[in-house]
Amino acid sequence: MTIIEPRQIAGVAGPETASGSIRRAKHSVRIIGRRGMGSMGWGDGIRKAKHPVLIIGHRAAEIDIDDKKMLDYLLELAQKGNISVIATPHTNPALLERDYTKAGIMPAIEIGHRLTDPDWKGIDGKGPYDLAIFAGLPNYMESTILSGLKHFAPQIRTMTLDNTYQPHACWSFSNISGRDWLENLKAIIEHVED
Amino acid sequence: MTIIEPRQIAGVAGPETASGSIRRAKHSVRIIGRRGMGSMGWGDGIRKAKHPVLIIGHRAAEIDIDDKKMLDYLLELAQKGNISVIATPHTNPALLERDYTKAGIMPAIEIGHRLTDPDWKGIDGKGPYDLAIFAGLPNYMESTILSGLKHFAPQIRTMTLDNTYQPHACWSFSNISGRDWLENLKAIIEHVED
Amino acid sequence: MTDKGINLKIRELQSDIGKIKDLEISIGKFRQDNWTELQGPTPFPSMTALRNWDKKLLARYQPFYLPFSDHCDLCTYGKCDLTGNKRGACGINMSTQQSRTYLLAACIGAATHTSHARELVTHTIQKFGSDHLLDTGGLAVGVEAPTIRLVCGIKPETLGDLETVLDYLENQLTQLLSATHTGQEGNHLDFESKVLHAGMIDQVGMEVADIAQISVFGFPKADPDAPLVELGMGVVDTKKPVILVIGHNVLPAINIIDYLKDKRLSDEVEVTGICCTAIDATRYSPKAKIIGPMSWQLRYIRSGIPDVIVVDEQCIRCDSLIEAERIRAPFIATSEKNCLGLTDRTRDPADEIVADLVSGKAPGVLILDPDKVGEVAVRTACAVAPERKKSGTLLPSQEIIDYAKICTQSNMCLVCQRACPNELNIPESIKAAGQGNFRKLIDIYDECAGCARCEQVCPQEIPLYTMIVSAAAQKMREETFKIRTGRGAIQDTEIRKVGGPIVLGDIPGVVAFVGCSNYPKGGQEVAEMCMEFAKRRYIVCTSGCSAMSAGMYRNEEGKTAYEMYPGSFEAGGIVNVGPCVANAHISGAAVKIASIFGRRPLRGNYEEIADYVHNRVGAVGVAWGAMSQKAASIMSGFWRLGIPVVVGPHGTKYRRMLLGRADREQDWYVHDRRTGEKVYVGPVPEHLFFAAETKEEAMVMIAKLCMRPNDTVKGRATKLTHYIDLHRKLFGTIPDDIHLFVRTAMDVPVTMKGEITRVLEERGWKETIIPDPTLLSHQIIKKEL
Amino acid sequence: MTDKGINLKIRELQSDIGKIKDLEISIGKFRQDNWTELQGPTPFPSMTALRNWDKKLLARYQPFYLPFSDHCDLCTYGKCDLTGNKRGACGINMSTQQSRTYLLAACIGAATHTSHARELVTHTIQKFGSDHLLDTGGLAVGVEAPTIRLVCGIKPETLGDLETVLDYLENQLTQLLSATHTGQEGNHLDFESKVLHAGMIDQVGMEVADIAQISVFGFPKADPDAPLVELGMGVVDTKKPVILVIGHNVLPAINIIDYLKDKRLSDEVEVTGICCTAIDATRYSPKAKIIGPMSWQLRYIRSGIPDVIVVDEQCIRCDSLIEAERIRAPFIATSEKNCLGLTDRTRDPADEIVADLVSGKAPGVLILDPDKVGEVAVRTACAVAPERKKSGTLLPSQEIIDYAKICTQSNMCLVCQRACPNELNIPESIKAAGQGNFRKLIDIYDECAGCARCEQVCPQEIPLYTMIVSAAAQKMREETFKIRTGRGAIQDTEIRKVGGPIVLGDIPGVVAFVGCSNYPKGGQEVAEMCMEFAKRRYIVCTSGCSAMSAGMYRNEEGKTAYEMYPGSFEAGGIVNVGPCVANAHISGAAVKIASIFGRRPLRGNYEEIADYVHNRVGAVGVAWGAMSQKAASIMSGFWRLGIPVVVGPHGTKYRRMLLGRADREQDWYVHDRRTGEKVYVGPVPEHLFFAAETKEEAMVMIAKLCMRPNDTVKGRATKLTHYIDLHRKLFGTIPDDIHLFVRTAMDVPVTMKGEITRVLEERGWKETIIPDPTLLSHQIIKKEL
Ligand code: SF4
Ligand code: SF4
Ligand code: SF4
Ligand code: SF4
Ligand code: SF4
Ligand code: SF4
Ligand code: SF4
Ligand code: SF4
Repeated sequence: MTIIEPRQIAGVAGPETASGSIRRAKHSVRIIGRRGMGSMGWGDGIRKAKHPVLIIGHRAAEIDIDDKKMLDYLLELAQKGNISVIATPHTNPALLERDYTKAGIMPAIEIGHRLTDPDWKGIDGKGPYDLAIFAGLPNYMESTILSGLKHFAPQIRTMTLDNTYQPHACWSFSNISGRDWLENLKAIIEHVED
Repeated sequence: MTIIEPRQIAGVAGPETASGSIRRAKHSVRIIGRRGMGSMGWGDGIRKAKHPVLIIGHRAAEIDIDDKKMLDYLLELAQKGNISVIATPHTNPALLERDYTKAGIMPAIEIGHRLTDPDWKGIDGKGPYDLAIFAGLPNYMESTILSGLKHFAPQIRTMTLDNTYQPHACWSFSNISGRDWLENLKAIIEHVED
Repeated sequence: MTDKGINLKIRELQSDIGKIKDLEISIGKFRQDNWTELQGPTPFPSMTALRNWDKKLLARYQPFYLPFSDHCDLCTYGKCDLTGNKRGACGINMSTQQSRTYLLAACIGAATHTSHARELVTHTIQKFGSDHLLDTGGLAVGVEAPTIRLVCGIKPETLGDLETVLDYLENQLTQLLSATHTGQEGNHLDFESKVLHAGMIDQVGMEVADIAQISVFGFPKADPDAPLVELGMGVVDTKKPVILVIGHNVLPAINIIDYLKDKRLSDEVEVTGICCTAIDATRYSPKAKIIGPMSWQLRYIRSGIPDVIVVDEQCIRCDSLIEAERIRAPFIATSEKNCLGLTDRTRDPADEIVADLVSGKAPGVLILDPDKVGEVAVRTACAVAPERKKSGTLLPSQEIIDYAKICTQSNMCLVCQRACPNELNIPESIKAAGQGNFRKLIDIYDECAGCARCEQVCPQEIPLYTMIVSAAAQKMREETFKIRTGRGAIQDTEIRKVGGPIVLGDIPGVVAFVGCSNYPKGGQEVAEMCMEFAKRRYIVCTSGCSAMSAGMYRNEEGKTAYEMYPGSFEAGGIVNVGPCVANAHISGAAVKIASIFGRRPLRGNYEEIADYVHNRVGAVGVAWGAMSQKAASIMSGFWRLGIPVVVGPHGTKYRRMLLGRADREQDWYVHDRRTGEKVYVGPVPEHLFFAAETKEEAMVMIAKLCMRPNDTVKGRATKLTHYIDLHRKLFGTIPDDIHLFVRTAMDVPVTMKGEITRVLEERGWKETIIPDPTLLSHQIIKKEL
Repeated sequence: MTDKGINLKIRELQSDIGKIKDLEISIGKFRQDNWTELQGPTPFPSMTALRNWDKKLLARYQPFYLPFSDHCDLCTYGKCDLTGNKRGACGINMSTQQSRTYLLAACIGAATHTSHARELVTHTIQKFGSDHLLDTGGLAVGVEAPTIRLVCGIKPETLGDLETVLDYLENQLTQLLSATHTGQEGNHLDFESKVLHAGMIDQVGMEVADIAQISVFGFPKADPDAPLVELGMGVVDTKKPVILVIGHNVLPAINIIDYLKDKRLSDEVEVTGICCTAIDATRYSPKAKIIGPMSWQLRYIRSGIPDVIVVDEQCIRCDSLIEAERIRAPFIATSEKNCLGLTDRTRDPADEIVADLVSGKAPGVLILDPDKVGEVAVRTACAVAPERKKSGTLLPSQEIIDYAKICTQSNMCLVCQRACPNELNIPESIKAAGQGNFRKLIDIYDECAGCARCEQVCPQEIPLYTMIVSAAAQKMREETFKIRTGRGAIQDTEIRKVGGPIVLGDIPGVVAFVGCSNYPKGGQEVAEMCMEFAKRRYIVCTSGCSAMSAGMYRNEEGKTAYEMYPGSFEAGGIVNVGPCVANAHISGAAVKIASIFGRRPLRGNYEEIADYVHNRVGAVGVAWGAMSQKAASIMSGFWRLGIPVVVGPHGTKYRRMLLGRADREQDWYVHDRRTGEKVYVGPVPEHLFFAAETKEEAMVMIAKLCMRPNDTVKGRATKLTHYIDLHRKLFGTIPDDIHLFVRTAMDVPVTMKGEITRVLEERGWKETIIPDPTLLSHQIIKKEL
């Protein structure tokens, strides 16, 4: 059993935290969700969402996974899973480089705030989101925003795809190596397509 | 995997907590110790201690396990494992009822304080303790004292035999049922004898 | 602070307009002409002025830190992990962080009393004038403000004089608070010294508050025969309109009582109260009724009895407005400190406010002028009561049973129990309730702290707290007790009578039960302890929530503590000084013993007086359910005077104890004032801040902590008798540390001689002398030989 | 507080001793005879006096809470789990708890400035007399204390006048702090209102502090040409004895400088400083040198350069004494707030203290009289320097390599990185260092916040921080920069010149870079932002740590920001007002624009002025590395004036943002003062407290937040140009919310007409009018038709 600790050493959350373990084999990505989430797996979590949104921070364009950037995997996921994307403003240049122009642009803190409003119709105006997937924000900022959502957006499930454990999310990897991360991202991408 | 949560819902500790799982079979009592404790099992933890002490609070005389009191098991453990006992004052009448007069008597908070002094020779004057086993104190008071020791008595390992999870201890059960508790206590008692 | 007083003296002035001779104008200074006492060394002491005294205490009574959290998140460098004395990003370590956190709590507590005092003083000056004379007990109280005299070195005579004191307090609090900023104080013992300073400031603040209100509102003035008033939920005449006042600031309650008198409605409307406001209301009018301590808030509201709820400040549940709405009781908030998001209606006509409250258009209002509250509260209560009385809010038995049945404890749910501060076995009681047996639910009512956390967490959304209260409905109706209302200060004459016996040890001790109601097993334990010590002829004092709990229990004879024992400050008395701010009279009594009986100079002479109290006055504070930041500061004030405090097990959550080490002989030497010699006196008092696991442990510890180096042999023998007797009774054995407390053979209680002598022999006990004890080398009197 | 001023008038007095005619004595009152301005509605406002204004702001700018911890442990009922808006044992819920925590931080911050101000005022009164006139800029500054006038409704003329202001502040802080007690304020928005009150109190406190010290110490007085002084670790002449002063209270530093002057040693000894004390030391003597902001503390100490370390108060590492011992530098603590457990040597002869420090008998001392510090510090530095200079404290390359080799990162250790607030990749840099390549370690130096948490946690006990500093030794020596020292207030004449352009929008904005150095990627980003906005002819202000960071970067031409741009308050100026307390001059400038240019009455007229500032003055605060509780209170002061603040990503740890909702049209209506109509003005400014993810995001947001409803079409066009241009440059597209900011076709920047018009059409944009904007209905002027 891997002991799951928050990425930042003192990042102790509270009673309700994501918890569980992660396996290395394809297709077996599992982090037991936050209490109350049941044991829904990642792919299920995404597939069952009616209106998921992927929120991409600027670090996604900086961080290498294998020979690509984290951002590339995220865009692949968005496409395969048909997930709308909100990029934080400073992430946008990297999207444009990739000719990706479908993303909404909004600062992370504004996204967080609006998600707490159950009446917010989303950046696409298509109605409230029910799953917010975060990736590529500075770890500590992502953590505070996820905490805000945990407490004040009970109607939304949260997921993070960073390779660091975020106890405030419903689904989070533990602190995993680049290799594990790659395999698991790939597995999730495959799974949402299924 | 049992998710281990502090007994008191908001009893979130911090980065260093006891963690792990507990099995039901005899002889397989295992809670992985606090980080840095390695994977030493309970029995080992006790047997390898040079000068262990068992600190018994008044609730040990109140709580039933099976058809005996918790106190009875503790005294059995003390005897089999040749562990010196400090009872908190209000526990003493129950010891006297059982004709047990070997215990030192000292308030829990004084014990905690003295254990932080690496030069304290123990209530028996035989030299510093290296393992302090707590049982039968009010849960929250035991927790604060264990926290004090975690931070200020690095030279001492701590264990609790209550059926509630104490994240500040080196060894702790998770929040377990009376039946599991009984089996595990018995297993430990057997194991220290081995 | 610079001295802002102005003293203008003109011996002779000849000018165009005239000639002046011997004109003297003093402003902002106290007319202290008839106070001949010399100014001591530390009037208006700064944050470090008494640091040396603090260091002496802290060398003996070491902080034992019990971190409640492993990390710090006070600034954006955080969270920082401080486990195992790692340092945070600002360089702080765990012990320093814990002491900082305690200081923060003490500052909050002291600020609360001080700002409360400020409000009372400002209000009373507006009404009665700055020159209104202070009067806390007529001729019986010469030392009207022992703490102010001691700390500030002034002798306040009027309400206006108190303003200068408040300026000083606010100034010191600002400085103390600033020390908690990231990157300020870096040493835990210096933080602890600041904690003690905050405690002293707090005591002054409390004294200001209580002497101001006593002086103007006709409260009992140091009156041992303050009236016995009604206490408990059962004392309310629920047929009348019922007003509930909650909090600490009596001004709105007074206005309600005045309005009722004015309109000749006093007998038509019930004024009931919770927390200190309740005590003060009965000090103002014995017709007011006290429901109970803080932990009674929710049960009383859920009972549905109050028709209107008026809250002022401090210890008010943050969900009081929501709870009021639940029982459809109109709600009035009256304090700037607790506005609850309500619309400020202070300037609206009473008619409109009452109409809105009665119609439910406004579930609650904010009225910041206490003098407007009475009319609104009374008229609203009278208007809504008839309709409200028609429907109850408690659950009928069948509903309790039905709810109990949806509990999922069979799946090891138990989260209600895990959320309960006292780990009460709610699941079991719910199980029984499901079978129609409410006994266990009622038992929970007895030990319940009234926090409703169980109800908050139940995944089945079972209304657990309402069920507890409903099951205990009958019991609630039977809660009819008596309490002697707050008498205020201790008379000088009383001090003269008991000063000697206390200092010599003939009276075994003064035990003060103070503070909040976060009890481990309900309030009855407080009552039992009070009775036991009164029976043993200790002087027992009470205040605040503990004063109420002390009265909420009847002995075999069916009498409450206050009916059993007199209210005078004497052996076997049970002395309710009053609300939390009246705590100043308890420490003030210790100070007065030093001054009146011990004849030590008081004025600006803190260190010597504290040294006197610590070594001679066998007083112990007990805050069995200490919960709040005010309790944190109140206790700190006692510590700085060297008076030990015992708390219940929840008290460990204050994050640190101050513990002596009886086993370290070197810690227990004092100077003999007469000879200058260093003399071993044993661990007396052994601890300064001690958390007991159980009531029994507390009682034995209290008896032990009453010993002082100065005890005469007779006094020590008396104190030992109680210590050993309680130990034997409660723990079954005689204590194993008796040898530490016996100085000469004469100290040994005659009745226990055989036994004790055996112990002494076993332990290789040696006789020692009884000094004229002091911790201060400059207190040594060079003896002229 | 009642009015304690005394005004004694005697028209004629005939008595035994003589006759007086027309005697008038005023004490404690301000001689305001020549201030004809009418008193406004809220002089010395109470905690709730401005609650309605706060509610207006908070209705628009909703708190978004980001709990940093799921539980509360403020009292012994705790810990309480508040997850998902569960209520704690006291009934509090999560949002209320978060706002309470913020209030606590703001109180600590404001208390810190206020107590600092108190110390300065008390000290300067002792030295210069209560009647010493205030002078913050001679004739150039008519409105000497805009914030005091605005808030208190008085016009201070002397040092003594400031004492009454301080009494008020301390009183309010005590009340605010008391509101955080368990069971006081129960509503989060009322807590937020109190936060704003604390911020306002803080601004007054800062103003008091800075105008007092400016008035007596000959600091630059509103001087745009304040001297350029030296900045950086490389500017120290390490051959001389080096004194390091750290903190915020300049008194000991002044005494050091005076002593050096006195002894003609000014050129023989280096006086270097960190944090605000450093800025103030250079305001006193431009020979003093500024090392850098707070995050430079540890690196400078570890460099071994300082021979003596003198600390005063605030933002001083709690391990400063330990770190000083490590480099064997004698240590002097000088503040009651930070005694560090040291022996108080205040009353000992300097000779003895110096001897003990030099011999190492005392590694450190406490000296509480600033006037004694100079001699001790200088003599000690001179005595120890020769010996100290002989041995270095940094690690030679080989040792760095050796240490690097024991790193166990190959086992996925990584705890250093996990402990790092910025998650810097220390393991990788250590790996490279182990191979002799220090490049990555040096990169870490650039982004490092200097917290040493990495070093604290390394299980291999590798001295990581020393390694970083050692690797960067060469780089440190090259840190030679310039900073214009703190100029103090803004002149009335400057305000007259720029007031119009600002209010009309011709100057695109005033951007103030303030606060601490907890930067996400090092200080260079602050310098880059300053330069960018100065280049775009915004008015750029700086203060505190940010003022230093702004100077620690050279552009392509090798020039620092302060060398590139003038120090005057004008378009394209970079205006270092001074230390943290000088922040009051920045908000003061906004207030002065309302008063001097806008001709709005100032005296006790907070609401109207804030409404003016909020709707007309395009100012934005940027606290890129905001870390402390002082930063928390400073920001709150800006918010109450309606001025938005942008923080870096760490700023989310303040636990809540104040965010507007551009998508909710109903939130963005104002009254037109002229007509009384409600007019939609778009989301300007969109947020009140915003955390940006990156510098780029911050810059675009800053440009956007400078827009105000009152902008003229020309002004709006200018502001839009910068907003759109920055957005395009940094994010690659034009913003998708332009339509919200264009009111009439004339608002559209000519150069971008085509593009924008397209967007407007797409969005179905409609023209609206430009009102005379106000949020206050009572500000509507009934037009006479
Ligand atoms: S105050 Fe110190 S320990 Fe606490 S969070 Fe800030 S840097 Fe960390
Ligand atoms: S309300 Fe009573 S039973 Fe429920 S959690 Fe609180 S103390 Fe326990
Ligand atoms: S929390 Fe609710 S469901 Fe669970 S055991 Fe308690 S009462 Fe039953
Ligand atoms: S004793 Fe404690 S709970 Fe009771 S009123 Fe006083 S502070 Fe509040
Ligand atoms: S203040 Fe309230 S929420 Fe916090 S610990 Fe106390 S009871 Fe719980
Ligand atoms: S000292 Fe620098 S590198 Fe080390 S943890 Fe702190 S910020 Fe990171
Ligand atoms: S903490 Fe120490 S051992 Fe671990 S990776 Fe960092 S430098 Fe290496
Ligand atoms: S800006 Fe922040 S870190 Fe710097 S000195 Fe001021 S409060 Fe301290």
